Amino acid sequence: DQLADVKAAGKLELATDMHYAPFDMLNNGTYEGVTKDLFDEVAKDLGVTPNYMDVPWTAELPGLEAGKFDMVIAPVTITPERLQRYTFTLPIADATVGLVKAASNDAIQKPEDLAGKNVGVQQGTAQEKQLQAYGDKIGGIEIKGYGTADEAYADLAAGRLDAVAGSSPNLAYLVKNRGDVFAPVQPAFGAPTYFAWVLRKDDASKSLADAVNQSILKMHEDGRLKAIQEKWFGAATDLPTEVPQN
Amino acid sequence: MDASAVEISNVDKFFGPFQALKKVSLSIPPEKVTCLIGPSGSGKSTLLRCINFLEAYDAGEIRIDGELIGYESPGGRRMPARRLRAMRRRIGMVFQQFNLWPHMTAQENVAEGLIRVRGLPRAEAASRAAEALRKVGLADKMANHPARLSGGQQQRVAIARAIAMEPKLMLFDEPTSALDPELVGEVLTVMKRLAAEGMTMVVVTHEMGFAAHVADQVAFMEKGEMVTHGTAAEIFKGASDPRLRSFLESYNERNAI
Amino acid sequence: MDASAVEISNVDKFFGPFQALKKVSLSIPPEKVTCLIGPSGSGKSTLLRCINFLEAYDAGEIRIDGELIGYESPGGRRMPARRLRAMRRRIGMVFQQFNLWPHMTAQENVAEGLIRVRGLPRAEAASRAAEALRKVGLADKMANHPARLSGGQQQRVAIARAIAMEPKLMLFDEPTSALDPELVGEVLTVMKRLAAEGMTMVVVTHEMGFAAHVADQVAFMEKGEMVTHGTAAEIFKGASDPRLRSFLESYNERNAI
Amino acid sequence: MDLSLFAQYGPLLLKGFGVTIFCWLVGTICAMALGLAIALAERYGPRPLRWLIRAYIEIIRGTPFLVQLFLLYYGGPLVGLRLDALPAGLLGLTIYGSPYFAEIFRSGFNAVPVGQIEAARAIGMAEPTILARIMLPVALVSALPALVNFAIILTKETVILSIITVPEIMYQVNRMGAETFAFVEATLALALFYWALVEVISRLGRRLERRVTRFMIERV
Amino acid sequence: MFSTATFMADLSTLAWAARFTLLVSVLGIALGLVIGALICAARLSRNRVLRGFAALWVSFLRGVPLLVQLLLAYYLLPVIGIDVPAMVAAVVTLGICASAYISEIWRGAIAALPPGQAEAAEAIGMRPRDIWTRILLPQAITMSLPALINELILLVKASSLVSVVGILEVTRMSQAIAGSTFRPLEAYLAAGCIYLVINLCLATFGRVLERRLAV
Ligand SMILES: Nc1ncnc2c1ncn2[C@@H]1O[C@H](COP(=O)(O)OP(=O)(O)OP(=O)(O)O)[C@@H](O)[C@H]1O
Ligand SMILES: Nc1ncnc2c1ncn2[C@@H]1O[C@H](COP(=O)(O)OP(=O)(O)OP(=O)(O)O)[C@@H](O)[C@H]1O
Ligand SMILES: [Mg+2]
Ligand SMILES: [Mg+2]
Repeated sequence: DQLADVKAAGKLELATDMHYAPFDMLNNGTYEGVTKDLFDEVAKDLGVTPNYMDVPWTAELPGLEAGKFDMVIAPVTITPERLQRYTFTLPIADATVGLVKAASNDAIQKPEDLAGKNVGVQQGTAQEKQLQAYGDKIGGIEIKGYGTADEAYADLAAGRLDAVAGSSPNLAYLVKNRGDVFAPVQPAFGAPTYFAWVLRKDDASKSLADAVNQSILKMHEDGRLKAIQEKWFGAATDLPTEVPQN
Repeated sequence: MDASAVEISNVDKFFGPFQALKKVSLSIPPEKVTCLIGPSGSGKSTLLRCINFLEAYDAGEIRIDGELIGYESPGGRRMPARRLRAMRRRIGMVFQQFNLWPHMTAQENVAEGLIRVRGLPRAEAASRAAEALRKVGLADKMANHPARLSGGQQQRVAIARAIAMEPKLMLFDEPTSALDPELVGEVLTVMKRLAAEGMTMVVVTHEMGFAAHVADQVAFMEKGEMVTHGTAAEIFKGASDPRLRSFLESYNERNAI
Repeated sequence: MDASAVEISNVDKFFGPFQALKKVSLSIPPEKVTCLIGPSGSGKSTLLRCINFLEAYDAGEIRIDGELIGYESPGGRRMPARRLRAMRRRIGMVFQQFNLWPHMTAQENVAEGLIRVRGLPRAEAASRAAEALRKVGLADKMANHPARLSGGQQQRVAIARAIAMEPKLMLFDEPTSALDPELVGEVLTVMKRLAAEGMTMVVVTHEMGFAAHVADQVAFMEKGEMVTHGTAAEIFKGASDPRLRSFLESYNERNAI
Repeated sequence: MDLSLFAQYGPLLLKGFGVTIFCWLVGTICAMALGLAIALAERYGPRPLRWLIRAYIEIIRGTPFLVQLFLLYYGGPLVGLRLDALPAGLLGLTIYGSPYFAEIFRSGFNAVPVGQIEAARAIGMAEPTILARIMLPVALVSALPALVNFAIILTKETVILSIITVPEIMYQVNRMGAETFAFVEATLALALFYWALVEVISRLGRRLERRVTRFMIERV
Repeated sequence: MFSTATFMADLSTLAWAARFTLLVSVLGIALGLVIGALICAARLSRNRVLRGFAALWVSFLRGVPLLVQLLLAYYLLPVIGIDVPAMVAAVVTLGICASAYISEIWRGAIAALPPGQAEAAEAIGMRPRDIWTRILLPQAITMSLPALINELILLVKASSLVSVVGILEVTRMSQAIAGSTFRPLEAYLAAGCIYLVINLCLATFGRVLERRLAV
């Protein structure tokens, strides 16, 4: 039973990819962001000390399966396929697709203007799938996949792309920081999707997942969740209180 | 038992299809100088290299002080490296191409074996090396690397390196080829002294004058065969073998200046 | 003008602080054999290497057929590589350490220069190389790489390689050190023929008998200095210089077998 | 382990292999040629050129390929250099590999005994001929294992091309991993591919080695 | 566009992360040199088994990407009960991987040595260990120093891969900075500078050594 083990050890081993602002980032070598604020609270509720480890995304899920950490707290978009392989916690943030363009580009005013244009996206993400679907709807978008969102932003700045699609919170933070270069394309499109945390899909993990979910629910109720959202995103969005299955 | 320092019997050596030694036999008496003479390519260097098993012979036997070298038994498996090493410690060699270690100075070249093989302390090895180099007239070149030595100087370092190890059996492959007449005389003196002190020597040489002066026994090889051997006098004065005679004639023609 | 094939005047050569050549002067007559003799380390090889400018001399002049080698003017800038190369094409050299090219067979070693420098077609170069090797008795070793040749065989390849280029001036650095008496005699014959055909030769040698037989002029060096020079008879019979006399004595003592 | 994934992603992965092999081949050949040119320029060039080359070697060799490629592809447009992903990747590989090859060639030339070069000079052979006929063949004996080493390292550096969206193997493996979360399977596919590629290269290397050392006597 | 202030800030942050890069690469290099020498000796030994083992070692370690080796060492070995701290896994994996490349470089250099070098040592009965450490390796190292320094520099840069076991070294840190400041050019340039400094030290050391060892 993982919860019992964790409580006995008094600490939680947590893996995250610390360059996904504003969720996880390193500021002068110190870890901070939405995830940390949230999980600090969760850990308090559980009565254990969190140990945050910076692990590249590709190593996180294998490491989780190898038992090197208890949880992956990098925000992962919930999708039906992924639900078959892992246990997800309750949503911790909105992951709906948004778009940014170069601030100097006046040709694009709304998502529909992107028909036939080059749009970058982090490859293999839920956002990519939605962008594809959207492209089919408006008559074709040239989609270019990147290893990480950072490279897509860099290519947008370099002028090879007309826009970049990504999760709304991430893009909002980008625009907040580099408004000189990037501007949002409103409104967002696609079905609402959510970020959550990931555990192993076995019976032993269930207890820990439940405990974490309890804690998230508590934060829903006492307003801590809202406060953290406002701190980082400037506004709060409503999140479902059970794990969405699609 | 066997009184020979080295007993070579029926040794064959092949390089691929080419037979470099053909049933070579020779007894090398202890504490004496044996000179190997013969035309270029006759297998002298190869035979010398078989004696300390740098070249593995293909058939026959070579015994050092009665002990078979290289193999467990005649025609058997290779002997363990450790035992081969122990035998080689009693054998010194001066190579035709010198084979000095280019990354060491003359002094270090000589001291290296004393330190690593004889286990002498560094300081003592260095002073013995200096002494050995002084004897061959290289007192002022001890700190030179081989690349900064003349041909004859390199050859003298090679000689000093071998002699400093004080082996019981010494193999010289043309030890005077790069030396001027004065030095040849000195090397000759050194050899006579070493022989008197009890060292057995096998010397490959092209200088018949040198062989005549230094050798107790002379062996003549041709085309991988041991043609004849005998005392220096027998070989140089009363040569009966026609091949040996024609070999020597060309020398006698020219040796007077 | 100057009738010398090589005119060496006041040449100095330093290796760092060590002076290997001290104001060396020597005229080398054309179509004659000049032998350089002297103790080991006296600077013979260095002088030879200065003649084809493999070693840059520090002061003095060396002229080949009246043309200064290596420098634009005495003490001036280096001459262009192209002109140096053109001069070297007329000069052949046999090295003390042979310096064969290890990745080429004996035949290829000889043919290489004919193809690349003389511009002969491959087939002709190969047949000339084979011919040259046959002359030095290596007909059956033409396909061997140097690592598979005996010392004397390597030296003969080096000689064949130099002679095949048909230079006007040939520099030999101890061309017979690894050769047996029979071969020494043959090389001597070859040299005499080449001289008769008009080649100028400079030969460093330790074999006084050889020098006495082949040399038109003999020059004696010691400690980087040109001590004396003259005809073979003058040097070997009527030696007046005490250093030369003591040098030769040790040879005469031993040369008879 | 889910083997059906390989059926699903197989064609994509194979395409990635193809791109990787293409990039590696072109990049290695160009880098080797440039490296040889650099080594020669450093050996024979005038002094100021030698300093320039030294600086080039140390700067390119001293910085990660990731950084170079990022600057070239994403930073290039800022200074007016706009390249497509593939040409940028090939150019990047060539530049990145050249100093390493240059140093390996320098190493190899060091190992050629001067006497052999002098023997060629003494008969008036021109320097380019000496290089081609004497120095390179002899240098290869010592340098070939290092050349093969670095060619193998370059096969792995090509994965960095994925950051500029060249659809090579890593790019496809990342895609497979991201879409299915089957990182273990994807990594396994990557490892198998590399082992096969490297094995082929090493075998070729050994065969070449036997050729260039033919003239030596074996002592075992 | 380019922000010098960000660049300088990044530089100071990265300088701090450089200690991990340094630690991992220095220890990895030391280990790689020692194991590399042993593997090279095994590869050239008369013993068939040793030779086969060394060949397999080189083939495996060159064949499998370092990234995969690290993942294996850290995430898969625990499955069979070998669980080591990240730092140890990183250093050992890096050193072992480097040994394969280093041994090949030395093998080439030793192949080019005249056989007489070793023979002269064998003839006086020197032990193989001394022949290696006193005669063969010194010459091989001198001869192949530029290629060896190449390899060590590559090792320093390859140390960036140890981030997969959770060590926050320079490259990883620069990616983190790029991800939070959205100024990747500055971050990567700064990372490039840090590597350049480390590698320049290595290269200079190599050149000095080269000049020293030249005879
Ligand atoms: N590794 C080898 N492979 C093939 N043939 C070889 C090899 N080593 C030597 N030989 C041949 O064996 C014969 C004997 O060589 P060896 O070196 O013993 O001659 P040598 O009597 O010492 O001659 P020299 O007086 O010229 O040194 C030569 O014909 C040579 O070509
Ligand atoms: N590169 C060098 N650096 C320093 N000293 C050198 C160098 N080359 C030669 N020497 C020294 O110069 C002197 C002359 O050398 P050289 O090779 O000309 O002698 P040599 O007359 O040919 O002797 P030998 O008959 O022994 O070949 C020797 O004392 C040697 O130590
Ligand atoms: Mg011989
Ligand atoms: Mg000399």
